[in-house]
Amino acid sequence: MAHLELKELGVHFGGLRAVDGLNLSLKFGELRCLLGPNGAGKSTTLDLICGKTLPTAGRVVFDDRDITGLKEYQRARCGIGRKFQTPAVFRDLTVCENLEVARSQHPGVLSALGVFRSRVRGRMAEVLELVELTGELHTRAGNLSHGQTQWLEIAMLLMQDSRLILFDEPTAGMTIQETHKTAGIFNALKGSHTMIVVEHDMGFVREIAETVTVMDMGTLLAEGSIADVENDPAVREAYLANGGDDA
Amino acid sequence: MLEAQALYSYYGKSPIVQDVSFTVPEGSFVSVLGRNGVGKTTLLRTVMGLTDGISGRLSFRGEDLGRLPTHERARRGIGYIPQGREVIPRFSVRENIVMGTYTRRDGRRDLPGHILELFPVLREFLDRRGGDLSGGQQQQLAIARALAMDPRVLLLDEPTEGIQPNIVHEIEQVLLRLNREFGITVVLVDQNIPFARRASDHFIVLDKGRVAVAGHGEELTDEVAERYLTF
Amino acid sequence: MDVFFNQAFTGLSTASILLLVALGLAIIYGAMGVINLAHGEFVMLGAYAAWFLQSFLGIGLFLGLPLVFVFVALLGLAIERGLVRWLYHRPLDTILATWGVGIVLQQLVRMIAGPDSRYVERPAMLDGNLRIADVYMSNYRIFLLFFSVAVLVATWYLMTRTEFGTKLRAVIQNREISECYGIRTERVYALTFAYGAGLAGIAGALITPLASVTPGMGTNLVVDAFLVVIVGGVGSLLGTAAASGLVGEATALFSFLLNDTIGRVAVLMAIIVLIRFWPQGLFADRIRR
Amino acid sequence: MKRRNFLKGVAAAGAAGAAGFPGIWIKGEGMAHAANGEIPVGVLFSLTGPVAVVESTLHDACMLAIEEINANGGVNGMKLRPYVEDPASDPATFADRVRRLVIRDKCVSVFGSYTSASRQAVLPVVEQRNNLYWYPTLYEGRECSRNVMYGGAVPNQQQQEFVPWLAEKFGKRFYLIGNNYVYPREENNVCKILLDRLGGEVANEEYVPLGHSDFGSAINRIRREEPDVIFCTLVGDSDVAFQRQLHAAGFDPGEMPVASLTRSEIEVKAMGGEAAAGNFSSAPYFMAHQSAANERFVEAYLKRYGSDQVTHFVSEAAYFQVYQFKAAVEQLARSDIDPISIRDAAVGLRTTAPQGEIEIDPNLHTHLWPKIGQWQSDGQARVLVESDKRVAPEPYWAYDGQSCTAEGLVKG
Amino acid sequence: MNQNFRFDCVGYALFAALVLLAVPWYLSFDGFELNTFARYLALGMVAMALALSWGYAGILNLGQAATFGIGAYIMAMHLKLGASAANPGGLPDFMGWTNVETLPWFWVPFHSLTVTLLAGVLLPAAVAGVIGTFMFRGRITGVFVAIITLALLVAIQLVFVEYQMYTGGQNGLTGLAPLVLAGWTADPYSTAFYYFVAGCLLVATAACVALTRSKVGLILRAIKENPDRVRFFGYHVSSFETVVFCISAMIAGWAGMLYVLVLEFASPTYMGVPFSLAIVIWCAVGGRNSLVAAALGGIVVNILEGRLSDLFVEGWTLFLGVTFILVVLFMPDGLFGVFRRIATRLHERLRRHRNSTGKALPTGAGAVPARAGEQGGQ
Repeated sequence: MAHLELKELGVHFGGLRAVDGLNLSLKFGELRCLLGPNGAGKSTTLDLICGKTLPTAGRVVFDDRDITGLKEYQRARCGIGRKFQTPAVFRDLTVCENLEVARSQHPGVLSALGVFRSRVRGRMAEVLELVELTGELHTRAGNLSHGQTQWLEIAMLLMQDSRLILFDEPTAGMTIQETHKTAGIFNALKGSHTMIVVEHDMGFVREIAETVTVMDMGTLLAEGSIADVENDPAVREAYLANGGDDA
Repeated sequence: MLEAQALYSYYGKSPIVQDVSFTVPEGSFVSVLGRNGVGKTTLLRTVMGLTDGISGRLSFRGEDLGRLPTHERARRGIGYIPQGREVIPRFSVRENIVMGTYTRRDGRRDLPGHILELFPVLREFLDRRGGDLSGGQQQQLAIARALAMDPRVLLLDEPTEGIQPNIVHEIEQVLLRLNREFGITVVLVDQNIPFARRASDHFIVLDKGRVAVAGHGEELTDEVAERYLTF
Repeated sequence: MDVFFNQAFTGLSTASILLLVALGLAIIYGAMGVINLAHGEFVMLGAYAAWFLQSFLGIGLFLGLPLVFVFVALLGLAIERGLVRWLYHRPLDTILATWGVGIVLQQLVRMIAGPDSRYVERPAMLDGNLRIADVYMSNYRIFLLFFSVAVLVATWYLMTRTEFGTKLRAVIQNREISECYGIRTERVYALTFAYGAGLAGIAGALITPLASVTPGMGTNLVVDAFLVVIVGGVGSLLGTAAASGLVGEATALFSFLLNDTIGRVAVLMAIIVLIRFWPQGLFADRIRR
Repeated sequence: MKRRNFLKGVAAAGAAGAAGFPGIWIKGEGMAHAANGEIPVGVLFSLTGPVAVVESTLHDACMLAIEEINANGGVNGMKLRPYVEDPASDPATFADRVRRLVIRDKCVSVFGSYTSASRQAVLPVVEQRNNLYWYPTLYEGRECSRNVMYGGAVPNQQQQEFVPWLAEKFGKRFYLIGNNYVYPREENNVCKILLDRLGGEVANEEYVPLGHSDFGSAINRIRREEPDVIFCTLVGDSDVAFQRQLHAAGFDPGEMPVASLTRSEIEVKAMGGEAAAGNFSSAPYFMAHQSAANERFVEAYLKRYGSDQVTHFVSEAAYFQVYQFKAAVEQLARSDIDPISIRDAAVGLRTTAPQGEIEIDPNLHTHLWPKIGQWQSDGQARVLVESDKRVAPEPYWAYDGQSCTAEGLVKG
Repeated sequence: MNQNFRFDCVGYALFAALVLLAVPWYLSFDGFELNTFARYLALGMVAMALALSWGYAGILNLGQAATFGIGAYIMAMHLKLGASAANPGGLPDFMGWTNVETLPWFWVPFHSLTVTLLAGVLLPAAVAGVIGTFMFRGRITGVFVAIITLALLVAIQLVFVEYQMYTGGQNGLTGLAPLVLAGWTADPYSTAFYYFVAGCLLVATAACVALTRSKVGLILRAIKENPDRVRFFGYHVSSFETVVFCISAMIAGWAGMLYVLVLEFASPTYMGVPFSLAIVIWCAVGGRNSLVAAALGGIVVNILEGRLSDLFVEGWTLFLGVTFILVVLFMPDGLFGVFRRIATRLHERLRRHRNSTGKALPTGAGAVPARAGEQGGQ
């Protein structure tokens, strides 16, 4: 039973076909890594799934429901969360406030009117512990280090508790230890959450990947285990030939 | 020719580059390496005067750069090719290149012929808008624009990022030619270790805003790469 | 039929005045994102400068124009150097600061030149009408029309065909890179602001034969001019011109069909709808970056 | 530098600054009216904002009269003490400033304002506090407050002779154009009644927003309608812009004159004599009026404020109202000086104004000398017709069965 | 945040004490002075309403005066009907002048005080709701919001002036009856009336503070910073923006009603561009990021204006203009920013003092909160 299905998805900006007839299918609880050279359409694919960009062709089916026409907030309510490439935390809000914003189980205006600041407990305490930000609870997010900001955004996605989470380069700017720990979290989330991870760090990919999808020029180039993909000549040509030799 | 001593550079109050010292000899090819977010880009921007403030000493051909505004630094012959190319999207290719000549002291505003020789593809597109070019072409345009100012040193920030492999190769060849044939000093920020190894006279590896290792090109060993550059 | 042409000419005439006033604003806003609420006061200063030249030095309107331009441009330069340049990174704050500037300029003029309204003589050669069948066109309005087009063309030439213009366009699109290529962006900004102010001054001088010169005369103009700039699209001279034409003709049409007040309301509503659906303006330059 | 209190103000600010925060509210000391041998009066004309163009001249005329009176020994040996406020052309500020004058400064009268809107804004305070407001401006009538001394003309005083005269000389087809507020509408109501009686017609009636300055469309309509007379109740900047554009469009006042109720020397000065020449205004006073009193007034005014200034029918009223006030107060004992006694003493008073000998009606309006003037290219009017008698003010002239009397509005 | 919260609470308490105790005492319960100050309070209230949308959600509404004016006219209509009861047909005098025969239908409901009070806040909210939905659904932001609201303001004012037979035109609505509220007649010069206005201001402040402290406030701040990101958490951004826009309009309408009671007339200048821009200025001077500061901004600027105009009858606007320029240049967060910086610094010093005498805490513990106060505005 597919949890998320992309059918012949395509979008073009002006003359450029950013994504072109992409088919993709994910099972519930699966972690999928999306690889490909820059400009291959990986981030655009995530944009299409979360609704930031509307496709010019094809359909997005989530939980057997066609969500192609839904707006981003509606998709978020369906259970799709997204982490952006450049950390998009709210810099003027404290860590705690960022997490409160992310906890969006009741996203309506009226229901939000009745909610006042609550104590740090339950899920929030857990998440803070996990990303080691407990001590920074009242720090303004803008004053966090780069790595901490990435963690905070991951924490926000955990607070949001979506069933499908899209990660765009989650480990950019992290130290080796942080990256390793992130991999641990991802592995723990497998099974209960479906995840799509766009990542360049092959070491990280190796730590977490089950199935890997490689894209190039907006289309699917190869799919399979990491070993399969690495030995695929087309992949080597398009991707690994460029940046792969320094990984 | 370009020298830094105990250089700190700030965004707001936080120092991004800390206690960095290096020397770039005239005519050399220097690679600056390091993981994402360690301050490589900031280092180049510091040289151009695009950060909020510095302390320590930064000099170019014996002249203190610290107090000079950015456009004066450009006039001293420092050509900067930023990350993401940043060609002017609504300018034609010609206008983009001519823009480089605004720093020239001789007041000439014509398209230097050797530039179009280096990048034949630009000759075809002279009247197209910069924003309509492909990534690789934009990168070539960005280099051409910097060359139009007749620079003494080129600062390049990840010129091969996100560019097709065949064009990457072309660009690398051009950089080598510029350095070897035209005698232009090159400071290159890049992730591509094999090329850095091949091309560089010197290399600097940054980590958390500080110089982790520095040395001659051949000293860029696998061990160094493993330690500071892989993930 | 003659009603139609008369009204169409009226619309064009309104448009030409709007264009004269809006052009300087469009340049300043397009180049720096500065919402200059003191623009109306620049117009007013231009009018007062023309009055001063005529009544104290005996210099006629046309001869005085270059002087008016230089005077208001210098004042604009001073304001840019002294105030506006500190606010480039806080665009909404420029609204407040320039509003303060407007108050100060109005009051200064009131204290120096007195609060009464002043009068500038129309050049005698532009008296009378051009009459084609039953269509009457006031010579002065015809002149204004051509003059505003000339100013538009001159500005367009300056922006696209001169080195200063190229530098300005470079700065608009990427300030940092321009700086890295030896362009003194501060100076480009200052000169642009001065030029925009100077244009406002010319606009002020030229509307004197059609309106009264008072310290508060600019206040009404600035709102309309702003709407024109936004409708036209930021940074597009052609857009500003087209939007002036559109607003001018629409005003003429609605005030003919309804009345001047409701006509203005209708135009405002139309502008609101335009901005809502085309916030980038009618002639925004769309490009992938 | 025309405004002379400026430096004084700076010094005062320094002093207040030194006194610190408590200086922000200076409280009235419960001072009785006319204490210390001074009679406190309010002077409430806008010195800033759009209406300042006219109101600053009213301020000047009013202050001139006060200075003259004080220089000549005051009123029964007491000096007038003017409290000057700047209501900045804004009705809300008018309301605020008149409170200061009436309540805080305990003025026995307030001289002020030009627009109907600002008069309306001060009325609640003046009426509740039973103070006296001296309003020098021509206005639309239909008002009968017992706390306002109306020094300007009401519609019947401006139009009764003017409209028939125009109809006879130029024709009976009028084009009515005015700013969009109560005064032009009311004047036009009166004009329509008069035209109706004469068998004339209205070609069109149109109103533009205050401050409107683009009359292209209106001029096209006028050209199409070809009326005999353009009957104009535009005020201030609108009037100036209208006349200048009409002139630029080449209209000939000999064939189609503009007949204005609002245009005075000050507007003509702003539009330039050339543009105004040949058109007509009806007013009780023109600067060029020949009389000894006017000669003195004009001479004193120009001497005080500069030879490039003009006097006009509102500033004349602002001037003579102070003398009316003086004449009324002179009849009162020192202990009786309060607004209502002043009002009662003023009724029936005759004083010599620059326009002629005027009289205060029991309904608190003024009997005036209507005149018809034709504008000349030197910016002055030539008085063509002069009423041979004082015309009584009838603020409800157009409304049968209503009249303003000493008891207030009487209906039936 | 805890420190900020404490700072805020002290601020609220001081503000309430100032308005309820210090001012009336300082003014010796003098009717005129209290009336003048009640006017400042009403103006402070509308400045606070603007801070709610501008400071918390980044919606710069240059047309705030429109909703203020609508509230004012609604109150004035009720009072005008009260004053016109004796006229034939209960027709307000100005309608008679413009030959209106019967009371227009949209005047009729305002005979009822309840309807008036409700409409005074709900109608502005409805107008804001319509225009807000229209704008925010199209993801209009920043300067475009400013321009649209400004254009709307001009249009609304023109309509009010044009339909003189229904609105009194340029003169506005004058000759009003006093408000009678549950048997109490509002005398604008009484101490009771002052407390009534002050009470309204404090209640409105409390309501707004509650709003900003609720999750809605939090989400609004998030929207101000990055609306796109908020959408991906499942929030319908435009409805949040519309709601705060409406609430801001309600407070403004409420302030408008009070303003009419204070000044005893309604004028179309209440919806004028100069007035609307003045509100923005008050907000900026006080500090747009704090409700109480914005209200104080409105009060302080108006005191200043009143005082300056007393001192320099002819040059006061000059000083006012210079003041604004200086505030914008040197106090981007308004007076509030200055106060907060001082408070933070004092707090720091206090804490350092305590730390050096008491048990040692890890060094640098104070570094982060110190910076929290210096965040920029937009």
